[in-house]
Amino acid sequence: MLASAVVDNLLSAPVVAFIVAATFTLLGADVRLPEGLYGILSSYLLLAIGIKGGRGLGEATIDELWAPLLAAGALGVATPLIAYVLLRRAGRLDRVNGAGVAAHYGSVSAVTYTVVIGLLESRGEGYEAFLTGLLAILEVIGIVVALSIARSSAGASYGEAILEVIRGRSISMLLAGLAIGLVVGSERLASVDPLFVGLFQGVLTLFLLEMGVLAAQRLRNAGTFGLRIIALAVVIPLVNGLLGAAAGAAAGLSTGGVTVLATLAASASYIAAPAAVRIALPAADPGLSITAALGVTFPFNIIIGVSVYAAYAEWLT
Amino acid sequence: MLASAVVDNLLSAPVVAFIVAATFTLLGADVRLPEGLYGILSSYLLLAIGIKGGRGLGEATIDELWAPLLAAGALGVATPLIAYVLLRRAGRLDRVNGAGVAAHYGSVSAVTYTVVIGLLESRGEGYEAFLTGLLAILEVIGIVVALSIARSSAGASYGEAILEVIRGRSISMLLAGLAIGLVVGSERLASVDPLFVGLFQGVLTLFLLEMGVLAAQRLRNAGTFGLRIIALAVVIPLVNGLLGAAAGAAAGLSTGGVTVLATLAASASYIAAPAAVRIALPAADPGLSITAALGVTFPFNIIIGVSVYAAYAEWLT
Amino acid sequence: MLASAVVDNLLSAPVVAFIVAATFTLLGADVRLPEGLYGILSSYLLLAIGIKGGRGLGEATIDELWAPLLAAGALGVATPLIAYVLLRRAGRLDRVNGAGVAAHYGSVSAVTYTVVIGLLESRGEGYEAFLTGLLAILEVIGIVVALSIARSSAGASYGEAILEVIRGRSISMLLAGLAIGLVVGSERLASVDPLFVGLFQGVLTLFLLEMGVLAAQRLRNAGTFGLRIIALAVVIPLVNGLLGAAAGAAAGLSTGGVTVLATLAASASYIAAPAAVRIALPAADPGLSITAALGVTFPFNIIIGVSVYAAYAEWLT
Amino acid sequence: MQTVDRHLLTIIAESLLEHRLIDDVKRLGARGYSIAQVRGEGATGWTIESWEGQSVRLDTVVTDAVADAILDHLSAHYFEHYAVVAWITPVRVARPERY
Amino acid sequence: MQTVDRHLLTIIAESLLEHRLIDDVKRLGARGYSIAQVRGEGATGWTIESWEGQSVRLDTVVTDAVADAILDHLSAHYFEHYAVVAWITPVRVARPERY
Amino acid sequence: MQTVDRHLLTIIAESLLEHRLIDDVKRLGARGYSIAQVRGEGATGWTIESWEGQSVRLDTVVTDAVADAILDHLSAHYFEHYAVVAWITPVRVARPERY
Ligand SMILES: Nc1ncnc2c1ncn2[C@@H]1O[C@H](COP(=O)(O)O)[C@@H](O)[C@H]1O
Ligand SMILES: Nc1ncnc2c1ncn2[C@@H]1O[C@H](COP(=O)(O)O)[C@@H](O)[C@H]1O
Ligand SMILES: Nc1ncnc2c1ncn2[C@@H]1O[C@H](COP(=O)(O)O)[C@@H](O)[C@H]1O
Ligand code: NA
Ligand code: NA
Ligand code: NA
Repeated sequence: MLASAVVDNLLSAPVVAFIVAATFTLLGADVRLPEGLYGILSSYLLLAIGIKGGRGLGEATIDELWAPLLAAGALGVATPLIAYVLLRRAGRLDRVNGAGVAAHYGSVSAVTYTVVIGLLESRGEGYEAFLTGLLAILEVIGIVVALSIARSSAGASYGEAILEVIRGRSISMLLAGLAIGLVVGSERLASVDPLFVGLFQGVLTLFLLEMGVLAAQRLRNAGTFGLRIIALAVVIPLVNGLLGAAAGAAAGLSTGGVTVLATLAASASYIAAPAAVRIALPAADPGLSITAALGVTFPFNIIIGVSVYAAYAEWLT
Repeated sequence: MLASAVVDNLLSAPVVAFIVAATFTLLGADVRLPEGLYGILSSYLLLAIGIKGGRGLGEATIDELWAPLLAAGALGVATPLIAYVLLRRAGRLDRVNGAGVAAHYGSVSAVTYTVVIGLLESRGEGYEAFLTGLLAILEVIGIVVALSIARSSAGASYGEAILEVIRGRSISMLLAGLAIGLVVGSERLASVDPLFVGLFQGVLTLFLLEMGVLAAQRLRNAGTFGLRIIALAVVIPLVNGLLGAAAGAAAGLSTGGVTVLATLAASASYIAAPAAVRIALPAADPGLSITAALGVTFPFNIIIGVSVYAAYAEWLT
Repeated sequence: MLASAVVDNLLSAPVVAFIVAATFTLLGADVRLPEGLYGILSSYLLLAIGIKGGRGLGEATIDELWAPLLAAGALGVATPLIAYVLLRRAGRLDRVNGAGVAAHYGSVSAVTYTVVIGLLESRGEGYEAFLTGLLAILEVIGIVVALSIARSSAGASYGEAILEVIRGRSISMLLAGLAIGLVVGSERLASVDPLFVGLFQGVLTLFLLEMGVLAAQRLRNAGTFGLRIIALAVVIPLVNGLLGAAAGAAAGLSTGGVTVLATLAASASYIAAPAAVRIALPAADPGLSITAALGVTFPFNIIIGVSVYAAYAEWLT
Repeated sequence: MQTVDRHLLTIIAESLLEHRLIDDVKRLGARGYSIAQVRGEGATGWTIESWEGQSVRLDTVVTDAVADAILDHLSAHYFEHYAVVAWITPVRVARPERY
Repeated sequence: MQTVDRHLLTIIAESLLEHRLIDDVKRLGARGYSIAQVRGEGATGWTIESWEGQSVRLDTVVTDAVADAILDHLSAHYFEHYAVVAWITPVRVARPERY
Repeated sequence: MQTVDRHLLTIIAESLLEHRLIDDVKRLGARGYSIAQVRGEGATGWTIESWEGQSVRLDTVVTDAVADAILDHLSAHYFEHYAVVAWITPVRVARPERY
């Protein structure tokens, strides 16, 4: 089961594109997409994910929603704290850098989310469509909690940082998509499906090509930060993913839904969190977080992690 | 009938995207698409509209064409004059600003056109496909007429302004599309339909998301220009739309065709006209025109107006 | 046969777009796509071509591959040499400029390749899918050979120029696509087909619209370089195309495959070669090569040439 | 390296004026120029970073006399009605014959 | 053309700071500014041309006093923790009342 | 604010040279640089705003000696065959140790 999930995921076009791009980059070949495309692709993905989630939300009842919502809230608090403790103890980071990196692990990665969704769909496994809504919530809480740890040192810019996250493009696009999906409804959305559904996997493949380049560039620097941090960038997602699976199972989600929630808990943000941390904790080293979250955790999650979280889910439901 | 058209239009993906984006923007959230995408989307829309029109034109006979052509010519002259008179009398604008704003209302908005087409198609209502050709004609005449009013003050740059409109990207793209559609023909166009037809509504949705942001930004400034101008930005389209419907009916167009022509007459340009007016009438305040055309008339038209013009058409045919 | 191929090709959407854009540009109308789109479209095309080729390569056996590979190698050596001799003798260019222009004719144009593929597919004619792999090989060899001619004068930057070609975006994207297509395989690629297959002809049409503008701009300058060069920009492809057809027939390719190889041999690079020549032979006039390759050979090939090469193939197989 | 004094004239203007400004500076004696995309705010109430296009920044290295002539021209034709700003910086260049 | 001396303050900063810098220079007396996209390298080990956004270049023509005030502010609030670089160039402008 | 005099060297070059120029200026002593996209016209008949890529503008604040060394290098290696233009502006900076 785990092996077959690993293979299914490993051979999917987006993941292969990621690996090919990372390999090419490490070999010195230039496969960067033209400037400007990165922003376009990520906006598209966030909107498309949002629309899909809004569609799902429209069909969900309050009864189905409250337990997963509670689970997401709890994960939003627990995952950055776990990351913080591990980073301070095992990673020997100081308070500011510990909190800074923890904010990345407390928040989530929308692209990792889309990879796990792709895996589930290719395996014909269902999941609760409203989970996308939790994506937006989890993205914020984890950052707030982590920044609160170092709050005293942060001063006036704390509130500003939170606002930056909430109003920033990453969450706003997701919420705009949710609103559009919810209001327009499945039937009327059919006219835009060729763009937002039909092209989704293709655009994700292009995006992961670019991410492969960026991750490889980060990975090259990883050496400077020491083995401890690299190891933690694998351990933290495995721990948080297990917690996420447990929370999802407790909330009564389906096996697919548990896989998704586990992946969200395990994933690390590299869009919303860096900006927020840079504002609230300017003394934190941004290279450290990005290298861990983007250079190590992100590849680990999309290549191997998602299959592990699927196994967690299998086991717990 | 009117109520159901309003609902059909209001709940379509493009219009919902527009409203969501405007709301988010007014609330301070950032849903702007990345820089550069605006130009890409608008070029795509102009080309795709053109191709569609060229296809339609290829199937039309001269007999069908002359009356609508005449109607369009008459509207090109009448609508900017009506706008000018209203803006000077009721709006108390001076000659230069009156002519400047009138040029916007004399010209047309291609995006408003696509919204009404979308409404007709979602309701299964036919229309004369060659009307797109009139789009290009109407876009130019209205500007020429309005600038002529203030011509004496314009001097040497008058001709330059007209050339700017005709050679500018907005009309050139539309005409290039018309030429491609006409020459290639329906059958051979099948290979490019996935791009130019399949994705059309989706791209329009993205585009209206961006337009929602821009309109909201303009709307915020509307206060500075006074209530008179805001009111006229609703009255002028209602008047010009009625005239357009009458002209369309007189020209023997179908109900759908009348709706389209009425919408064109009612719509205000915010791409070709601003550039032309800026060149020919530098003393005119560009903020005034853009706020009226983009901040008030455009939202009014795509949210409510098109349904009113459909009702006009229903009534007159 | 030839006449019908000419018409089929001439009326295809991409070629019509090219001609319309060139005409508009010569008339002074602006149909340039927004800045930034050029790079996006060309990256897409290279990737999509690569993926398609990788898919084909995955289904080919070594037995089928070796002869065409040998043929491609021979063409990579012969075509730049033929171009060089013609340019020096008939074109009266000096050694450096002769080698510089020859590098463009020794290398290949991926877009010309896609046009011939489009023609074959619209005519329902098969071809060996693995030929895309040869595209990458031919792209490099021809440049290497041509630069070697002027090597002594090039000095240290020779190696740098070759590296620039191999690592540059043009070849890297193609190879990345090949790798993705090969590893993911036809079945799993279905999820990304709407993007990479469905939109292909449409994107090519957009791209050729832009190329029409660029070619027209170059064509305008063509006068400065004299009639000899313009004539050679038509003669060289006709000669090299014939050689390519002969090599393809000798390698046992199908009629479609021979057409493709002939077209590759006839086509001139305007992406990889200019950059390489600029580095290795800075004294060569870049305007000369680009005007010949992009202003004359490219339009000639996509409008008429491909049909001639199809006739060559018909005749030799 | 031997250098001579020249003037760098920098013009920021709404992008609509791009072609006209290029013609102007060439006609008034500039032998080259560079253009970049910028956005900004200034005295014009209406931000010229319009929703349609950005502003352009034109830099041209010229002689003292040419710089003055262009500035005079800007002042006569654009300063009143258009969003245009310009400044002159003293610079040193090699190859005096080129500017 | 009659010109007066002013100072051009150029700031290069990670794009995250864009809005804050705009607020700062306006509050400290700048009457206009222009912003362009740039990328680069400097003392910060981590290239600020991050994978997310580029850096911004802010140019503002101001009086001597305002240039100094802004530079002081940058030094107090950004120089330590952010990738920010700034320099001042002497320039001449027409229309002194605008800067 | 205490400032010291430095030189701003601005180079405009066809984008092909970007990587080489970056290596050059760093090797010759620049501690940082900024790059922007530009387009333009100059002495080269063939507009370097080629259809493929635009030109780049590289700005680097350096000491007098470094500015001269880079200018010498440009003159020796690029001025003849490539579309390259450069000028030097006097500037003032805080934090002298950084440049
Ligand atoms: N003091 C200034 N320093 C730098 N750029 C300026 C300044 N004032 C205006 N600008 C630029 O010039 C454009 C037009 O300015 P204005 O004509 O003052 O509206 C603005 O959008 C800015 O990009
Ligand atoms: N000496 C310099 N000259 C020009 N730009 C510089 C210089 N040093 C740094 N920069 C720019 O300022 C940004 C931040 O620099 P830093 O704070 O030194 O990392 C860099 O990414 C460059 O874009
Ligand atoms: N006088 C000038 N002032 C500003 N930029 C220039 C000047 N001359 C040339 N350039 C820029 O440098 C590039 C190369 O110039 P050139 O080597 O003269 O062709 C041009 O494309 C312009 O972008
Ligand atoms: Na997480
Ligand atoms: Na109108
Ligand atoms: Na060739």
